[in-house]
Amino acid sequence: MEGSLTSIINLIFGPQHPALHEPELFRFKVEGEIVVKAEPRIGYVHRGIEKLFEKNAYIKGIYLSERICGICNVAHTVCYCQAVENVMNIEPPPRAKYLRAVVHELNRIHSHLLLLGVAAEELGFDTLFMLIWRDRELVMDLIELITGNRVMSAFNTIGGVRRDVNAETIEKVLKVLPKLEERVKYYRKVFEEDPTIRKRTVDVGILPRRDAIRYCVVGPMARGSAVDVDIRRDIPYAAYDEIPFNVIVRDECDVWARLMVRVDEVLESINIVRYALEHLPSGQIRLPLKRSAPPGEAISRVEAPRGELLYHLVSKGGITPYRLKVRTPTLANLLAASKLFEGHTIADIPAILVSIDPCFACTDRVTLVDVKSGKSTKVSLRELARRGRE
Amino acid sequence: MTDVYALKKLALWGRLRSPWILHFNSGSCNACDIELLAAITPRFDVERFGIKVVPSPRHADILVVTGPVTRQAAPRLKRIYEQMPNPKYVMALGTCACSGGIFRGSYAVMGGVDKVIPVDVYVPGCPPRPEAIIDGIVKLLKKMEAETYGK
Amino acid sequence: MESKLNEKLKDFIIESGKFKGGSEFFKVDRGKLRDVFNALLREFKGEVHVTTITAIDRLDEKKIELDYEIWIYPIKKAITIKVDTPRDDPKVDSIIDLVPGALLYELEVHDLFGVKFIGNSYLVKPFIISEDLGSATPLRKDWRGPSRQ
Amino acid sequence: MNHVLLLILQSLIFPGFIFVFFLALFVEWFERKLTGRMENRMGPTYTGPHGILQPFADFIKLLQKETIDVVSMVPQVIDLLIVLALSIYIFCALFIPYTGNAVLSFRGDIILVPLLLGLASSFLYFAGLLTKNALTVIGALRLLLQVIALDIPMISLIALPAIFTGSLTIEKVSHIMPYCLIKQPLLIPVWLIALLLLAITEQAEIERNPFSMPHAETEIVAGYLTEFSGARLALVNLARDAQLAVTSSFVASIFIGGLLTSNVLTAKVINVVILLLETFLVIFVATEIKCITARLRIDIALDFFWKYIIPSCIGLLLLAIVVKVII
Repeated sequence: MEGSLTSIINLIFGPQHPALHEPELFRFKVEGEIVVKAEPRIGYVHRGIEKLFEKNAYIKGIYLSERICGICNVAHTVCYCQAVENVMNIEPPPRAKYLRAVVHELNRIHSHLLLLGVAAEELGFDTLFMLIWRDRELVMDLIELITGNRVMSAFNTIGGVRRDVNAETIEKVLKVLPKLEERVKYYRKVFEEDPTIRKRTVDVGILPRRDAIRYCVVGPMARGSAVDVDIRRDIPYAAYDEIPFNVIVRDECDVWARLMVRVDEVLESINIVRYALEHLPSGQIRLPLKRSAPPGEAISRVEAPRGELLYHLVSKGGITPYRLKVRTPTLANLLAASKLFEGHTIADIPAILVSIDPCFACTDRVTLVDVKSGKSTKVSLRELARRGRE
Repeated sequence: MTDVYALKKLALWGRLRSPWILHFNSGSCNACDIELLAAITPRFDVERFGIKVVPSPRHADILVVTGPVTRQAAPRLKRIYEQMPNPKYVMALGTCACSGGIFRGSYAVMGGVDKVIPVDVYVPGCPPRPEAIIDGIVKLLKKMEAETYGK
Repeated sequence: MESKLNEKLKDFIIESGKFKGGSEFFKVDRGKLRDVFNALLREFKGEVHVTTITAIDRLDEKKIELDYEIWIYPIKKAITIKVDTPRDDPKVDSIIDLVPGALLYELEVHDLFGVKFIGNSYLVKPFIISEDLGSATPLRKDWRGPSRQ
Repeated sequence: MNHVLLLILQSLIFPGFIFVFFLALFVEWFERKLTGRMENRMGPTYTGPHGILQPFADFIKLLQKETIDVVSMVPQVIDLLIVLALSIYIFCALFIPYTGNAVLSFRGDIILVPLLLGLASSFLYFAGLLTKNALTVIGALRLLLQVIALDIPMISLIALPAIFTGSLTIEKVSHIMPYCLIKQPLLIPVWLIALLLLAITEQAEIERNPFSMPHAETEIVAGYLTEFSGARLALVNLARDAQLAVTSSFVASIFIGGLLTSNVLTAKVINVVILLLETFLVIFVATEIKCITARLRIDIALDFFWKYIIPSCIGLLLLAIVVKVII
């Protein structure tokens, strides 16, 4: 009865919307303030990268993989290089592995801080956003110091890394880390205690563990739902088998838990960077480059900031891959996310959206072009979810 | 006569001192986007110059486009450009937005932003540093100034 | 653990091996895909994660290979289930009722390779592909790009 | 005749249009600068000394921009509503005793002014509503809910100074408020609690965090502002700044007050300075609160208002009456 009286408004988020820093479209059907249906529409950032990989030589692929996603670019290059190294049967030297871990973790810190800042902004807490981003600049400086660029690191290469660090650099990095740690601990306190943040995030967007497994979510989203999974520990790559660290798992299953997992992971990452730099083995940083690869298949998995990243490389010999499949974490989280929106209010949309840390640049690397987006090509994910449960 | 001139000068002053930007991602990898966002944060703080990132195309003076234009984003980009009130300017941020960059030749990418809408200033870089973004805006303001005095 | 998995799946496995770099794969018959997943889900109490479905267009063998990349939580192990399907009429059983999380991957493979998933009623073409490309399958090897205007 | 001319001059220049115009722009600068400093930024810096001319530059620029009429709009009505809202704010400024004497003043204006302020902001929302954008509709709905919840606490809080001083005229209240407190120290605790509640209620009244839901940027773009452009946007922005300025002045004059009653010119100048300082104190507090909180959800905010703020406001009112009777 009530449903027939209240009008349903179609609310469209995007592709240009302040809550989405990327052009994706979400179609929400809202009744009053309550979301009754959410339909994501991906594909705005699709650039046909998987096809491009097939045209480009292995060495060019590094730069292409880096540009799948600018935020987690190191995870992409690590994953790509590992896949190619596996096919080529080469093993990077230990120093390179440690350096990879260092830059990978710095990248994770920058990505998580970015997300936490954006989360604060979405919740309307601009001061926190500005302060977190101010302190993120410390990490950006470190990344620049080690790799030579703020964002695109171009650090990894097939068979090792491209730049070495010297004692002076290590000292500089180790000097900045305590400063960063202190700030992150402060933000942890803010996220833990601030009443307005807690009001907006606790018990919002609950994804129970069972659903998290059924909908195949990955990364901090899974770990926030008590799913104990971390590729760094489970299938160690780079130097992670030698570096001690904890996997953060929380069982609150809500938006707040997902944010807290990220805060704690930043602290873990700081420790990893510190450990790796203090125990950096000596030796060369890369092997001589091979141009072509023998036939073969390899799978490489990496724990990107947003979750498990998978590259599946098929080589038929020669200098270009036969097929390279990339599965990025956001695509895995999208289905569960669109289910989370239902029953929440419009004000919760940004909070939930930000808790999955959407990176559509990643998601769309495979999917295709679309000219008329308003068409009836959307699938109702709610129906799908319901069907899946039956 | 001098009054008109003074008014014109005041008008130009207002425009130069208050460039409001709207950000549109037409298929970027997020690197340029985060650098643009970093430009409004404390270390770079473009609000000092009166630059403000606005949420709605109706409020904006400068459209900052990042990323190569994908086929799917192209009509949207055009529509957003049309929604902006005159006088409006476009800034192509990053190598991809300037020329299509590394994605040039892909079946899903149209190329640079200038394939779809007219561009006033190009800021190359992958991604451009926040300083470069500020410099790009300054160049655009100089262009505005030259346009006014040229007429 | 490995032997246990082999044991459990031995009725279905046609071929098994290892990728370069370590992880294991099992090739199974196309018709038995759902049985494999049922067995896995039963064995591990539903804690099976489908990471993705990789489709590989093997043009010279005239088949499309689907690789179900699977992560098993209880034993923390990644495996790959390979299924072949003919290129001209690619069809395979859908698993979304068993693992709902596989939905987007099925849609993606359907869109890009034209593989039909029997039992998945949400397959729309084009899903994310543009209207003007229509029934194109752009990641197939013999697809030559959109016709030039 | 002279009287009428004076009134026209006053409503045009001081404390009317010109004064409100510059006060509003200055208030915007003050708020932006303060927010910037709170966020560890500089805020506007280069447009004029310390960026003080920034809002003026924004205004000038917006005036020159094209004003787009969306197909669904009724531009004439929207413009009318915006101009009406702006004139109401200026009209309200005439009731505020900037010099110690208000231009207009009658018994009961302490009730009229908040009413008019509420009316003006609803005019702005109606203007937004007329653009027929899904987002503006949601923004307007949220405002409506907020206004309903806000009325009772606002009125009961405003009644407090009136009860304290026994007067219903803003001018008179602003003169005797502090002396009233000094004479009857029992009222001071009541007054302090009232200030606390006022700080919360005013955040909602001026739609700042944690009650900025009606134009929450990350949720509904810019709420009712979304479709406005050019000169229309300039006027709406001005009206919003005027709202902040006039509301703060009003609150400052009745809750702090302390203006001199003398008719000498120096006393008048001192009064202007005092009241403006008090106004900026109010804005300062409001901005600080805005900077240290996240935005609440509308249902949480309403819950908060109905459950805590409204009962405590009414309770405080009763308490004030009791205290007053005892004294």
